Amino acid sequence: MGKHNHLFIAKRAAQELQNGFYVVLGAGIPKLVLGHVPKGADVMFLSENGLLGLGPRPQAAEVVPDLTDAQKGTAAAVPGSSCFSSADSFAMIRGSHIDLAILDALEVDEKGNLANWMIPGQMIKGMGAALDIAAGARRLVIAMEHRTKDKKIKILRDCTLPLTGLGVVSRIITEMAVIDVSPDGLVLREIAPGLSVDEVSRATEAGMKVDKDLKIVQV
Amino acid sequence: MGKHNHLFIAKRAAQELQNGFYVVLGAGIPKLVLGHVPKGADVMFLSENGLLGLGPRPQAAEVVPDLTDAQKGTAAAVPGSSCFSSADSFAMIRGSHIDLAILDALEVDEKGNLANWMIPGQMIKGMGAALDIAAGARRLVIAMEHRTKDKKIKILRDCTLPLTGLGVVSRIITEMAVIDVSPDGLVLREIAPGLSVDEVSRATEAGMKVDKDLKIVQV
Amino acid sequence: MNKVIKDARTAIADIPDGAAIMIGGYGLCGVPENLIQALCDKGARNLTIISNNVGVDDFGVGLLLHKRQVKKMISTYVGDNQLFEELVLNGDLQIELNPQGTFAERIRAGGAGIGGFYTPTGYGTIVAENKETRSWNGKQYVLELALRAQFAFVKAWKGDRLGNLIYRKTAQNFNPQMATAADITIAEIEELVEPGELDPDSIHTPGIFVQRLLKGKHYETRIKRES
Amino acid sequence: MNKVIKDARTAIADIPDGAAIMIGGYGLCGVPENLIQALCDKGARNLTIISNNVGVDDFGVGLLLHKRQVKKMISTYVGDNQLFEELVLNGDLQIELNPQGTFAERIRAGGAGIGGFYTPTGYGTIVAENKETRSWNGKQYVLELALRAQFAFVKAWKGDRLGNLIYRKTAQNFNPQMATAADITIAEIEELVEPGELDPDSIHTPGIFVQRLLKGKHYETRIKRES
Repeated sequence: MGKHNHLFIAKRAAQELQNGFYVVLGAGIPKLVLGHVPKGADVMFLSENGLLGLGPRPQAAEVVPDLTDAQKGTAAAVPGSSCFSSADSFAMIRGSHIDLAILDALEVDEKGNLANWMIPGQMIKGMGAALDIAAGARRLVIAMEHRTKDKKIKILRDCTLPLTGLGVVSRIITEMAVIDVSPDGLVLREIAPGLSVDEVSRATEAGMKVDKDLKIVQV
Repeated sequence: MGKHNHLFIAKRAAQELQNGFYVVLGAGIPKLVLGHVPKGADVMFLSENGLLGLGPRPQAAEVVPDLTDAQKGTAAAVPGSSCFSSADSFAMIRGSHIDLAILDALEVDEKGNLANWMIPGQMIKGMGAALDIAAGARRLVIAMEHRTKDKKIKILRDCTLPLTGLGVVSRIITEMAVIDVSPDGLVLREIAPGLSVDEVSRATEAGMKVDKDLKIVQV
Repeated sequence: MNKVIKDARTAIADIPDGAAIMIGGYGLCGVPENLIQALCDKGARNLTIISNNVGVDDFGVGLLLHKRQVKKMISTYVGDNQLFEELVLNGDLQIELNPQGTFAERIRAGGAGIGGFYTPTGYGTIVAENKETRSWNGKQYVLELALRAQFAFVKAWKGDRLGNLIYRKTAQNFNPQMATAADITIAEIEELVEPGELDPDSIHTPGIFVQRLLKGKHYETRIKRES
Repeated sequence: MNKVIKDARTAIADIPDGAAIMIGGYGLCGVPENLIQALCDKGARNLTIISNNVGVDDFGVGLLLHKRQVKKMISTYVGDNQLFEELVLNGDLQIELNPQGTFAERIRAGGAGIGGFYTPTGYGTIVAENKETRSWNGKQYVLELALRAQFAFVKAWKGDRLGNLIYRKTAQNFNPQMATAADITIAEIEELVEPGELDPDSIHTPGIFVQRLLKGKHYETRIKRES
């Protein structure tokens, strides 16, 4: 079920890719987008460890020494890729050269605040690149499950966990819905097939306006 | 006479080169040092426009396209040279990776202050790299004529011209003398052949202690 | 992605009067000469030009001065151009001079999303006047701010249609950082190659920084001065 | 200049207890493994290690943790190492976590003579606590300071005796900036070439940044995880 949801979310998130975009994908569900890029989509993926032009996951036989992705696994590069230092990579990210970043989240709130790196009381793993990506991407889309595994609500009025970024999220894509963050709060744009607005609302703490052109998610 | 002095100063300045040194030479007299590097001296010259490993001036037949020095003339590179951006070049300079810089000067004072880029009332040419080099080199040596063409004194108690750097000069080499800047003021270390200490003092506004091991400049 | 534009005239067609433009090059080396010529031909005026030098009277940024298209220059060394001096003395041209390393670093900061930085360069000089200073570990620093522009003109040796660039020798100079610090970066190149032909480990400017790319019509090899 | 040292043991012989050491690498890629092993064998203690990750239990920085040689880590992501968690919970290891871009930029600043810089990263988060903030053009920035160390260990692919280095693919990561930000930079390489063999336009780390150089004994090609 989790895996099915993840694929659904990733496929919908892949629709966010526009021709000409430079894109960063975070760990977790966002990384799955790499396997669902629409045919002919003209986009370049940055792997923030220092590769512009990340390709689909390589077969074992194609593994290149010293070519890994940001999650430290084997990687492939497309023709026209380039490799560089971490300092140069984060100059791209911090300098607003990334058109779109897709990240997973622990919590998002109606002001576009994001929490995705730390749960007090649990062992700290470190923020890695999350804070830089949140601060630097021109557009930040969250691709996550609507609630936690034990059904705790993640889309809140105010984040309760330590923040990754302040007012940085533009859109939230879950297995239930596509929700935009607007200056007036959240707007429900798309709803998963078979769900009611009421069902989405009950799984969401923050209030949501419903788009008058509310659509069904197509993946 | 000027040219003879310049060669004398450059040859003495070349004795400042130590094995293993990375060195920047400013325009004017310092640049002449490149033609007087002691045989076997193991030094690398940075041309701050983006070349580490500047070699002696090339013959016309050896001119390489797109290889110029900081004074915008043709340049040659030694084996093991590297080329890079201005940002990287000044990271070397500002980051104290340069062991020795040799610059020309308009004025130097007993506190090691340097003025070498601007004369109020005259057309401003710009400071180029002078301020960065003055601030960043581990050791700054001035190679200049002792006085101006019209015999105005250049080694002062206090610089009168706009400064290039504050307390940055370690040593002054002229056609008359080699003078160190110490915490207690100037110290005369070497004197040109045939000159008296009195002659040097009269050409110098700042007071000077005379090194008890005062030497004759050998070039 | 295909960022190739047919010629310099087309590439600069939307540059308005009053634009701020970064122009690469050090002296006569690594200068985007085709783009400068096209901008002269177009005649956009009241420009702010951010370039290390002002060129000579008949080459480089000097051409734009000659046609009185420039309102303000931000440079580090302007001593090689006669006309420049006249224009400044007559009040027809404003000039802001930066130390060269500060100039390069301000542009890098502009491209890298850094708002400002503390540099030891210029401390205790007129360059630091009216700027904040502070010290760490007994060393004094001056606050300098990021520099950006609407357009950047850069000159590279080889490039591909994705905008990946490599430069040759000291023609690199300010070009790589300027490419990062403008809303629209236009690169002119000597040779257009296929994506994948440039070694990924040797690309100086990744394509992400380049919005438009053109092959220059011809390149003049000038040597400013036998040093 | 000849910076070649016969082996890793000799290259690190003067590293004292309590030293701060930058160690390149991202996960298991671009890790100076011979230098780390030599430091384990030597047994210097109370070290401050500045490295993006903490390695795994039996590779990379993890080896130093295993031998309890580390007093403090400055890192960005430490989630792959079991022992690390134990040491921190027992109070045997201090940890300072930086956002990865801030970490890279602090090291670059340390090497480039920049005292501090303003970054948008971390504004409004606990990372910005007790740090100065300010805004330009409506954007908020946090002041972060330069980071330096007494030693840096870097891993490159090819190098020459002058210390010029090139890296392969994503093994570059933090190595080039770390090479600039230490009093003594020690590089280990897979292949030693003659000066002039590396293309001057493709050298990632010019020799000026490297004080000692050695050819690594062997290199383990590990893949951390099939992604």
